Amino acid sequence: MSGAVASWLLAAPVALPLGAGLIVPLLRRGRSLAALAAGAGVVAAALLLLAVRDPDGAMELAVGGWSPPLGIRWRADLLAITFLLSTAVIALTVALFAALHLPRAEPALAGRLWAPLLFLWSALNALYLSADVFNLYVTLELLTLAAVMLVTLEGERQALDGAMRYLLVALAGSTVYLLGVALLYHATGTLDLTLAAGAVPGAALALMTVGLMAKGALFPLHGWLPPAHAAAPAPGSALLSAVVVKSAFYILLRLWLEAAPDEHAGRMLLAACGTGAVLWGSLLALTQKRLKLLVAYSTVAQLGYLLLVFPLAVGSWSGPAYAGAVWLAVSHGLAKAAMFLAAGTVMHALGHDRIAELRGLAHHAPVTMLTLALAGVTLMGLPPSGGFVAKWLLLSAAFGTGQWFWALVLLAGGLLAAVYTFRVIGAGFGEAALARVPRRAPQWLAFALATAALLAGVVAELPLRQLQEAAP
Amino acid sequence: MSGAEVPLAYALVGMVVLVRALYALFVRPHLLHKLVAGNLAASGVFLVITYAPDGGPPDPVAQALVLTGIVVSVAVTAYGAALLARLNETSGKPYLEHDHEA
Amino acid sequence: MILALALLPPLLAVALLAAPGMQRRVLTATPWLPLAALPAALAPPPPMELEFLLLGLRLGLEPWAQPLLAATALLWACAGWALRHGGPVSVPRLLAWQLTLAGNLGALMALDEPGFYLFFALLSIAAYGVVVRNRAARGAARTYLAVALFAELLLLAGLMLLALGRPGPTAGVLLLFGLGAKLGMLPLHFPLPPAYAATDAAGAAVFGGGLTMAAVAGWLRFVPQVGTQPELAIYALAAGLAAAFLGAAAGLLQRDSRALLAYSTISQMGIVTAGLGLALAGPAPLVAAPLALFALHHGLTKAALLLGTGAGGPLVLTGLALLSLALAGAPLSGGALAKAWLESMGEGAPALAEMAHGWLPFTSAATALLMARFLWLMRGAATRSGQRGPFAALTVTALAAPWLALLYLHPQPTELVKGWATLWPLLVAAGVLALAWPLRTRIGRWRLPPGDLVVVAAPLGRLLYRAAAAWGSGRPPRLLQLSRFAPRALERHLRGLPGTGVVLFALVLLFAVVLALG
Amino acid sequence: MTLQGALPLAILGSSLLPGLIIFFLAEPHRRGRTWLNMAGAVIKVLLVAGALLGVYHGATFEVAVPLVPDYPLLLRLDPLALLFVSLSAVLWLLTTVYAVGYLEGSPNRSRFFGFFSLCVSATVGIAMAGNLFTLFFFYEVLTLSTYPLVVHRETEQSLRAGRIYLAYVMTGSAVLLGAVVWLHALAGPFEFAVSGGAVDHLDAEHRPALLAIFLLMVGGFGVKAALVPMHRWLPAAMVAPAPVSALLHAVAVVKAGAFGIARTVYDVFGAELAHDLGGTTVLAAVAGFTIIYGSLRALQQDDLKRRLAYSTVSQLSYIVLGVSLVGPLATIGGLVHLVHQGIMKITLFFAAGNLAETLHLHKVSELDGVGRRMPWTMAAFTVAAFGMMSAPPLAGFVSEWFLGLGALEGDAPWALAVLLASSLLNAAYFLPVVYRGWFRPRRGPWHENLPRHRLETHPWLLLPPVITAGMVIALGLFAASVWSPLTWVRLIAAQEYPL
Repeated sequence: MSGAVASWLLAAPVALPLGAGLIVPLLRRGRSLAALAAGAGVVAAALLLLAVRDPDGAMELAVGGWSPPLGIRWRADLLAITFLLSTAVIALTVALFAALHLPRAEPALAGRLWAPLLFLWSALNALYLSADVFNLYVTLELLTLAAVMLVTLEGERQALDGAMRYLLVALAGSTVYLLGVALLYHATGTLDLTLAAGAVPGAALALMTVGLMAKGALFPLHGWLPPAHAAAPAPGSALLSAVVVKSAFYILLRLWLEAAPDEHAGRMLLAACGTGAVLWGSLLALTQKRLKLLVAYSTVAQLGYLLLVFPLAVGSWSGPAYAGAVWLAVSHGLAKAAMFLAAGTVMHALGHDRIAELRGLAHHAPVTMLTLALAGVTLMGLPPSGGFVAKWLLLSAAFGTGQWFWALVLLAGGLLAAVYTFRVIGAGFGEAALARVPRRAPQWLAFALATAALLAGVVAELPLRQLQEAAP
Repeated sequence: MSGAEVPLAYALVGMVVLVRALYALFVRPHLLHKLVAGNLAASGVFLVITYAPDGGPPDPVAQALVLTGIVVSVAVTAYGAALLARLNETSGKPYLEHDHEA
Repeated sequence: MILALALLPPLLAVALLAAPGMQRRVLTATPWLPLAALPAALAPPPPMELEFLLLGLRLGLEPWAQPLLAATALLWACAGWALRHGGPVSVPRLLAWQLTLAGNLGALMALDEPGFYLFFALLSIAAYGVVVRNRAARGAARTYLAVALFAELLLLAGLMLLALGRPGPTAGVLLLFGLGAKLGMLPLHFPLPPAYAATDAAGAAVFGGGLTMAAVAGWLRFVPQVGTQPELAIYALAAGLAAAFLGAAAGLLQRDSRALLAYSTISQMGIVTAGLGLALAGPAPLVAAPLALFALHHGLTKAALLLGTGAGGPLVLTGLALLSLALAGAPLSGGALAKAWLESMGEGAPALAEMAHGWLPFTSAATALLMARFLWLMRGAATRSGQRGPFAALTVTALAAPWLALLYLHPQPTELVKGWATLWPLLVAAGVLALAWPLRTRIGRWRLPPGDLVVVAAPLGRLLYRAAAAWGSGRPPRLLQLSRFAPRALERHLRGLPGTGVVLFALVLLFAVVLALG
Repeated sequence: MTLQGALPLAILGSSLLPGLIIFFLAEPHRRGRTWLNMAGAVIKVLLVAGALLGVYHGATFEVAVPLVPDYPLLLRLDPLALLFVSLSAVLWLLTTVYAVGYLEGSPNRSRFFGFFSLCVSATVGIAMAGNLFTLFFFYEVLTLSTYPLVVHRETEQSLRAGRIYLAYVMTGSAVLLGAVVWLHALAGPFEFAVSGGAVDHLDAEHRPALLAIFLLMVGGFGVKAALVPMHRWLPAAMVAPAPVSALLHAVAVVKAGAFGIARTVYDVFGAELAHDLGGTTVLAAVAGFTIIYGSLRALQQDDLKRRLAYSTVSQLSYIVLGVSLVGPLATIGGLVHLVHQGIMKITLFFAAGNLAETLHLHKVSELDGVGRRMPWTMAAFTVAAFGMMSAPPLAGFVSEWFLGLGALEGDAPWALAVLLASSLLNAAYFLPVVYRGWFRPRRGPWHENLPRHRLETHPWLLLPPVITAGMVIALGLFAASVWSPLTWVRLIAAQEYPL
């Protein structure tokens, strides 16, 4: 296919939401339609990218014709496309949910949501496509700004407080990351990860990693996440928990597996942090009294899983472990979005989200309960969910590389997830009236996401094969 | 820009500024301090970036980075200031909840 | 085919009992149902395979088993007759009756191990229902069932060993006790006297006649397969003789006529046990016929006696006297013939045989004394109409059948007719009686509770049951409640910016160090 | 797709599709729901019958759906699978009839029947699984789809039971998953071996690891098979409605555990290797202990369902014992008990359910004279109870006979002693029930729960136990006939132990 079309395809995922984000605030009505249209366009572009990608070698685009190192280069390899596509699916569904849910639940927000949401989306896509560390820095900053805006939407004290906390930690994190970039540049004279591969100095790697951990709320730098995610409106928290935090992981993946392939001790340390995240996050999820906080802490825990990939992706097992981790990220994204949307419905239906008082949901909002349950299945990593096949691959790698202790973490994490999920499910049973009976359509959207997370286990064979082949 | 040498001192100063600023960002209770400190920290990094041991021709990339970086950090700081203002008017005090007590 | 035919009537009766309103008719038919087994007994067909049934059921009759089957059928007919005229019968009891009958007939015909176990288990479990006819009978019935079930399991284990082709001392012991429980083999004898005493005449007749013949048949069919077992032989012999005399002695101290007869069963079956011991002692193949004949004679006689306890009246008393003499082995009686034939056993182990034969006459004497006591207890029994007919019929059968059986089983029956050898034990008994006569009142005061050991065993059993039921009934510990544990303080520090700062710096250093080293 | 492949999928779908449809059926659609259920159940039975015929004549039915690279979802109908499949199919049909009658007019029926069908599908999937991956896959689906049935009543007690159930079973599956993946890391992908083991080619230095894996797997399955000390969830789960206790906690779920153990021993490790490793010895010991322990605990329960539950705990280990006493006869005994125990126990639960539903009787001590009021129910109960005591000619006797022979054949007389002692204990806790029902008079009037029928209770409640009781008799009486489970199991044993 011709280069022009390719470059359009590459530009669309960034340009469409960005443009829409700029236009929407100016519109008087039909905002949601415009936003959804742009979203649909992104989905289409992502699908096309997947369709036309050639298995060996990635599609590239030098933005504005400038070539690296001065110019910006976008690159769409399988990893990027996978994240693009999953983000697109999630974001579009979330947008639909927002369009259907907010006008009734929180009319005040209905209009103000779109701009930050679309900027967020655009920044995310740019991040996925960026190939050099400085672009990544910029996109990360934009992403952070958009995310913080989403958090502030509710506008009351907790929201603003959480947002500010988020902003400051992110700021510190990005500064540290930028220092790492500087060191990398001085050491290698390049900013391109592929070009710098193998030559990344330890200090730079350390700084960039920690900076990213701060931005991605990776244990023990996760403290800002729960208040921020819990304070945002349902669609916002869905996007934040499902995709935004994973952007940091996405960069770590490229950084450690592509640019710094043989830093085993460091990978162990990352996995150690992951272990901490799994245990600590689950434990706190267990102790939460509010549903949204519980879900947020479960995000902290689930991000820990992802870090386990680093020591596992070695030798002949790098393929399976890599594929498993990516697939875990995807299916967790779907599930987590579903959970937060469901939490939104709960909020709307009960006027609160205190776990102890969820009675009656099973009767009056069965779809939402089912959504929480199915999403929970993915978090627990049980069949037939995508979480299961991902876990299967990671476990295989753990035993295959003789690192059974990471296997213990994976298994324990699943159990803890079961405990806190069923804490919620169990609370929903029993007869009680709801404050408001929620609308059906938004519930079905959340349900669709949860089902997608479940189906991600059934249709996994082909994508997993391709990911294994594309593994660095 | 002339190809003057940017000595290591710059970089070291940049480091110091960064560390000091970050310290302030984390420890100073007042949010304005925090924001300014964040901005300073970024500037510290820029100093590090511009470090060019051997004179030679100026490095356009480094300059591009710094310029972009400055834009970004200004944006962030500006947004932070706006947020601070809103927080201040809703809660009445320019501090974060639960931090810095005791 | 006619073998299977023998089993059909009782099973059909069971089916009919399920239908409402049929009970009356079934009870009326009860006396006739057993007679369907007579053709099989009199015109023995070749063994038949029902390989689709159970684990491949094999029915058949050894020559010695035919008379037993015939006798059993007649016995059940008379008992059924007595049952029908013995007052109201509850449906469960009638059901149990038919099942016991089916089990009894089947046990005599089943040649394969599982098949025999099937019918024997049916017999002994259903018999519980025959015993428990009212509240008073519950205790006795429970004791009987407990021991019966225990014995069943021993029997099952023994049969399994045989089926697996691993005969041996273990199998021998298991079979001996598994079946011996029905024969009052020591020390499993104690349920019988209370059971006899608790049930009615008809039920007791079934116990004293039907069950014993079935159990002996089992012994004769399966014990020989374990081969020569000297140690076992000694034990069986000793236990048998001990039972013979102790049983008689304990019986003398009874007040209840049926309990007394139960002890007499224990004593008489002791003789069979001893005979079996002789068979186990030597290499010579077991000659089943004499023991079978003895079982037949005892079964019918004992059943008749038990039916008599339900009838009463002077005529009945004479009948009882005749039967008692037969049981004591008076000349020309079935008992005499059977014992005479027993003398021929045990050429495998002459020494033991010598000893056993030496004791045999004295068992007769003991029995004679015991029966005297029985008649004494029965002397004033009230007449009960409707029970005389079955008693008379069974008495005639009991006196005649041994002769017919002998004619069928023995080449020269006349050899066994002995005069003095069978007479003197009775005279001894008469002498003892004469001597003891003055002391009769004093002796009369001595007494032993029916089922001696049961006074210990039953409470012990109850105790065990209670202990098992009470043990460890406390609730197990609950699961660890994770949600109790709330590490909120630490989390607050991680959330606060200062904490975050510390962690961030520490992490940078940590990673730098690790990456520098690794 | 060939017929060979289509049949397993059809057998799976015949319960899966109705279930999924029922979920989205509004509560009032009683007729539609019943119709769907019955249709699915009948179709399944027919399909299974066809499969039985096919396999009997040597046909092979197999289909693989790619899921994870190298680990397809493999459904295969071998004799062992069919043993379990046909059991589940037949009992599902009966239980559906029963459940329709039982849940007459109670809430959340769509949810109930939806998950019920899901459970059955999962069970069938477990049975047909052709490799460990598939087995675990459906094993977990079963775990999850059972929970809503346990908590169906939504009372505090039932929710607590649900928590306990999950705590035990999920831990078990975590252990299981670890073991399975570990095994695959050693041996690579493999299918269940037709005869002998699938991993016995591994060389000697893996022995310690293999033993560890064996014990972990058995432990994982053991939770569902309610091996002591992992049994506590089962009595707790008895708060579920009677149909659930009957089909799932007497047959499907617990059998899934026992079946998993059988697969592990026979088709993964191979009886020989499992024996050489010493794994089966440990297993046999645990099973023996469980048999006695369960019976003793059953003796203590006054609540009828709890008594039955502990009896299940004990009886299940008959199967495990049979599997772990390596040898053809023990295998026959264990596997045939898989069927026999299921049918006997479901009869008991049906009967108990009838007593509770019709007369509000839950305790053994309340049953005096109930035999006169509900003769058919009590008759069914009695038959099954005697079967449990392994009294001939009932199904239980056949199992015990072969288990006993197997114990002797394997030179484990202690196992025989355990079995016999357990029979005695079974008598000790079942006979009082029978005795009270038939021989004790009732004082005072009955607490009638249902509108009085011409029959002793709702016909849909009465039919299933009577049928299954009939099966208990028939399976014992005609054990030697060609179409008995025993014959089928002999076929399997011959496959595992080629002579």
